[in-house]
Amino acid sequence: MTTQLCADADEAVAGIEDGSTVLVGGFGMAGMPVDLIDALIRQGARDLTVVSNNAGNGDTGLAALLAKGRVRKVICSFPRQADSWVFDGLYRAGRIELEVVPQGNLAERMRAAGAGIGAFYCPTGVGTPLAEGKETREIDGRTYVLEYPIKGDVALIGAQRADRMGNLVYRKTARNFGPVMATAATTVIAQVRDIVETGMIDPETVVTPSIYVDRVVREVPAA
Amino acid sequence: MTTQLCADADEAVAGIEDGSTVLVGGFGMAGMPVDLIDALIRQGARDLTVVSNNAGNGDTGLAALLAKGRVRKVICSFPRQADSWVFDGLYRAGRIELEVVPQGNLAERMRAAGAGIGAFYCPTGVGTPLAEGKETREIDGRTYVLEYPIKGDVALIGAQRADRMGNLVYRKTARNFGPVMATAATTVIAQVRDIVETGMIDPETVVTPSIYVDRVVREVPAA
Amino acid sequence: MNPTSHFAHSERGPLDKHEIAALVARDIPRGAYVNLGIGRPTLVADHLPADSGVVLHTENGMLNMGPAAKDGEIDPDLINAGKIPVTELPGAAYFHHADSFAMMRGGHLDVCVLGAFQVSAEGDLANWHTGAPDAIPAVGGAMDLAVGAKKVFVMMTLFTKTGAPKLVPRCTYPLTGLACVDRVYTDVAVFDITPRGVSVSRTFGITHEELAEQLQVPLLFART
Amino acid sequence: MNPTSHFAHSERGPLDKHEIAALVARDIPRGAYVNLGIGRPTLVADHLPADSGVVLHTENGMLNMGPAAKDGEIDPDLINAGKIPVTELPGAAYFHHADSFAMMRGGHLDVCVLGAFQVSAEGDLANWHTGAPDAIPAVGGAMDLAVGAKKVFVMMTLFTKTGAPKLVPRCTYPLTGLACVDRVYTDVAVFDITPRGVSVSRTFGITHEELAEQLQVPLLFART
Repeated sequence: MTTQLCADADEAVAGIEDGSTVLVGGFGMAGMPVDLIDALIRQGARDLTVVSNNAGNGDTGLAALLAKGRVRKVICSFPRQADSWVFDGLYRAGRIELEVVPQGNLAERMRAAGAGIGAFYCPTGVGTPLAEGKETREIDGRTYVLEYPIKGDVALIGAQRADRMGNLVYRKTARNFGPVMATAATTVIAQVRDIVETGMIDPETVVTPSIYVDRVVREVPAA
Repeated sequence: MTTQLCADADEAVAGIEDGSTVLVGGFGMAGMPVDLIDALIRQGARDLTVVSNNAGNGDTGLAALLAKGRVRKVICSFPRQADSWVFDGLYRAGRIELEVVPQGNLAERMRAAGAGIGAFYCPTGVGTPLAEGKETREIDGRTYVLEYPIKGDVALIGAQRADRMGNLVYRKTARNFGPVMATAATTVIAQVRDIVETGMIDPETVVTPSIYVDRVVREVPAA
Repeated sequence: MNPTSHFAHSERGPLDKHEIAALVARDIPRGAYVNLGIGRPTLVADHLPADSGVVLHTENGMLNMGPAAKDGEIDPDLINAGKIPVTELPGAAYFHHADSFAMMRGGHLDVCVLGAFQVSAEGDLANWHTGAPDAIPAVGGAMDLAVGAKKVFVMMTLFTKTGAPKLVPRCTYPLTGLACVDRVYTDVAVFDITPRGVSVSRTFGITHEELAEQLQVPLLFART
Repeated sequence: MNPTSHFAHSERGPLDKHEIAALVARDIPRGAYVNLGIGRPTLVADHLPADSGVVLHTENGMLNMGPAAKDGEIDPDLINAGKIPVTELPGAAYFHHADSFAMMRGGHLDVCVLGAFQVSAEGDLANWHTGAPDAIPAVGGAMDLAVGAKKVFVMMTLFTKTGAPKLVPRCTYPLTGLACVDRVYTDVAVFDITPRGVSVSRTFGITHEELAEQLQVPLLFART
């Protein structure tokens, strides 16, 4: 349905419900939807499951959301970092659940959710603690683990540019999880640096077609 | 490994072996690697399995390859067309095998081959003759069919432009199966309209990265 | 979806294919992403208002497909799923086949409109194979379309040329998809496939009694 | 792969990390597509000849990554898997995470170079978790890299700081991948994991006898 152009990030995140699964794009700071995360902190939804590559850095962004006790569970590939003290503290205090997923499985499980695939046999992690208890199968002499989709209620992603219709392009390695998460959530909210008239993005270069994008907001330029 | 720039289509298809599975791109004439198919006819490999959306039209291209008795089996979504008399005749004479696959499963099964996925549960075709005998499973209340990858020994695809390194871009709906097949075959051979210096394709717009492309040949312009 | 919960009856005779297409077009919400199957469903595009904001998908890798190309506009690289030359509208996007069918299978299209040989009372669809033993099977994207869209609309005549009903208790033709059809638009009536049964929302030149008599499917009639 | 089938011995002492990186770099074929893991493997890039044609992959979505960005070149949108600002070379391509890991998992990379805590005689790899009960688990792309590339090279010192061997009969640390390592480059020797067993192709400042004595893994020595 028609993509909504929002006046600000608060309008963009309106209506996110308690208990939602929120996919959060970005790898490092590249592609991180900072304005949307800050707006989600103000918005107040709690008991969230956050799916993202990391589990927050320093005291801002995801870390600030975690620090406010709003996140019940984190699904990510790499929670432990030099500056992940907020997550570390909550985890050691038993106040947050963690599901560690190999980075490629994280991407592929969201891809499966977006593509209507019920489950898939994946070679990654076979024989490791992360596959313990999971169903396995030998196919053509190789062992695979059965992996299930990760679907979001909401995706918060960062992109370079949108047209008014909601088509998105990204910039360099800030692309990362954005295009995958955009396919995997019921409501997809994109923070972009620039909004242009429909027709101003070359149709050959669209990375996330407008069908996946529900709301777009222009990010607040750094002061 | 380094992409080979070939002098002509005959050099490009050299070495294709008898018994190979050949993925052939194109949907209708858009993206059809006509020069490569003609060269494959000259090259002589036989006992081929051809994977393509259709099973040849008129008396040229794939139909000509079929007419020469070089194809043992066709895996496709839509063999029967107004001008598919060559395939029709062979099929009714029991001289060619046919595996009909829903179009999206054809694409997804090749995608799985390229992505190292061992098998996947797909909702398409459940309860239909095309899923007969296949394993099914109920996941979250929905029934899925287990589908296996389709891997090619060779892919013949058409693209718009290559750089000398082998990065490819396509044009409009001629993109179709090309990018998927390029991931799913051991040797990928691309026919392009134009070869440019490396660096002349914007890295944001590359559709098939050079890693997937083994050989490139410039197509012979229509007379 | 626009509700069609109240019953509408017209005294005039059966609709022609253009009128059915117009009826479908009126039920497509503004801004919807829609795939129109090959054949009659393509006619729906002609009846969408210019400002509908409806975005057409073609499964061979494009969103915001425009109308069929006119003589001077034909581009062999720009065709629809029926292999007809088409045009591109501002805001279009191209993608490859796996991405295009992921979009369908993943439930991202709002509406898909398909033709049918038969639809069952439970919404099973048969539209790819007549079941003739000597027919060469060919499915294309029919099964993918049937399972993918949020709403699947069928457009068909209610009876075959020999008078056999195409809305049936159970399909006798090979299936395309199970319990996938939401609404059936025909020349004489519009049917909703609901958990409670088949509900008739409109008729054209046929009475309830005649309709009920000619179909072997129990019918619910919406309140007049 | 360049063969290293004949045995080479050097009288000089153990290699430092730069020398190990240079050794790995020499074994990477011209034009190969390569992923260099975070940490020491990154050093390999410094030892590739300028005309090697080697194309570096970073799993956060890029091929033909260039060297680390210098001061004036830093672009926050252009980082590697270790989140270090990098540069782009002509012929680069960007893609999203699912496509990037499909590229890895699908076996399209020629070589992947990884660090390790332990490698077993069968080529099992342990490089993501020390097994410390209070450690917060974090795997990143390690397991995906381990199973994906055509050849997996490991770079490590052969012994821990306390002198325990890291090439072991069976890994005691939690595994990253099963039977995935092809070759192990260490400061004192290079080992090939083969179906016949662990084969030593080069040593640096250590004799066969010393090596065999310090490892609990049976070793094959290539012919001198």
